[in-house]
Amino acid sequence: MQLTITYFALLRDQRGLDTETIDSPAATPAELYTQLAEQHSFTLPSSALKVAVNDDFAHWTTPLKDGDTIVFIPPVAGG
Amino acid sequence: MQLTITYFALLRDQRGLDTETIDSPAATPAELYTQLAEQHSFTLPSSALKVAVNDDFAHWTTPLKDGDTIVFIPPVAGG
Amino acid sequence: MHSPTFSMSSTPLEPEVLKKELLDSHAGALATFEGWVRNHNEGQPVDQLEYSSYPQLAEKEGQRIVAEALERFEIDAAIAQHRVGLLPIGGIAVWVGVSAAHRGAAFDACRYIIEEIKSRVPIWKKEYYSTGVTDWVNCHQET
Amino acid sequence: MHSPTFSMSSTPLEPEVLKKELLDSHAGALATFEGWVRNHNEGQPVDQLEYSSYPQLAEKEGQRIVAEALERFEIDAAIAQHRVGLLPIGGIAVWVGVSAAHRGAAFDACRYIIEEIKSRVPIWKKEYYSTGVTDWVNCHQET
Repeated sequence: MQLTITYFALLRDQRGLDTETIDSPAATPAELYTQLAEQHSFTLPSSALKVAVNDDFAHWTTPLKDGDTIVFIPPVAGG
Repeated sequence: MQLTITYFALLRDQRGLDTETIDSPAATPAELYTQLAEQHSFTLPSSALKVAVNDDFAHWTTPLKDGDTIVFIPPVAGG
Repeated sequence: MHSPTFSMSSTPLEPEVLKKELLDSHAGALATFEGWVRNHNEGQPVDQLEYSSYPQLAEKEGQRIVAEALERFEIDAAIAQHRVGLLPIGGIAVWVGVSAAHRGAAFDACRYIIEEIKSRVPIWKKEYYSTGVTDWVNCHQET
Repeated sequence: MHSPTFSMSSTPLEPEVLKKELLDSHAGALATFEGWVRNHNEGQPVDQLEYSSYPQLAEKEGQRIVAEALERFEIDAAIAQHRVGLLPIGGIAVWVGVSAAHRGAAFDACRYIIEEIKSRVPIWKKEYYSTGVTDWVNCHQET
């Protein structure tokens, strides 16, 4: 399954790139984050993140589809 | 006893002048207002007013002294 | 901490100028309140509005209010200014600005100041209705 | 009632321009909030600050927040704008303005909007300390 991941803030720094399209067997954002965190040594636990699929908030257990764009959202700090 | 009374807002309209100095036997602002209200048909009851003596808030029962300046303060409406 | 500042102005208020006085590199939050002349009150169309004050006591009481806010809330500075004279619809009648390190205190103090101004400062409002009638707000007579 | 308005800006915010959009002869009260870049955070001197956002979702979520405020409170209009990019000390990071017939609703809605922006809108803050170190606020690592 082709998935596009876009990174922001600390995750972008830790991944070293803005966006990537990968082939992944992950069925949910939760599985995908576990895989990526291990691969790239992300320091933020998933409990500190929110997730967006196709530019809207989603659940960690939302089933992913081929072609989805996923964003893991680090703790926000606007204002 | 010489007392100066300055009028504002509705009381100024009803008295028809800004300020006057009168000779009055009134021992307190309460007595003075009763006298003036009767004389000039003021419509506001003293319960709706506050009183200032010599440019600071005072009690209705504060003893008046010769030369005092008294202001009866109609309900405020700033802002 | 700045000195408490409350003043009456007989010329149009200038929020940008007042705000600059609050700008302080320590502060992170600015809460402001502006009161504008509305085009109606209790259903009656209003053409313009006149504020008058008892100047000696108004400035004194206003400054007490700002001093109270500086004491009660964790704020850096506060400024309040109230207009007197004839104001058109949309004119600014009152401006309050509070700067603080954190937004909660800025909001609380700003609200405190405007509430207290409205209930304690000797300022009166005369409304000029489209019908030609005028009225002192809050001084309705029984007759 | 105006349409909900939330936007991100990569150029300096202009409170006076935003405020004019809220000016409406019906409204009597305007509550505003400005967040400025502070020269310190948790005791560390800060030189400048960089805001970045997830633009597609940030605008969408911000507009939802303003729409919620228009629904929950008796207000006439609300505008919020958040800066992105590199900001100097004293720069305006966020501006929120709410106009209403009565001040209570204006304050409540203004506070609601800024609280929700801070907790829900995907915007991140990177601080540049005088020591040369940088840090993503709220992303402290355990290591």
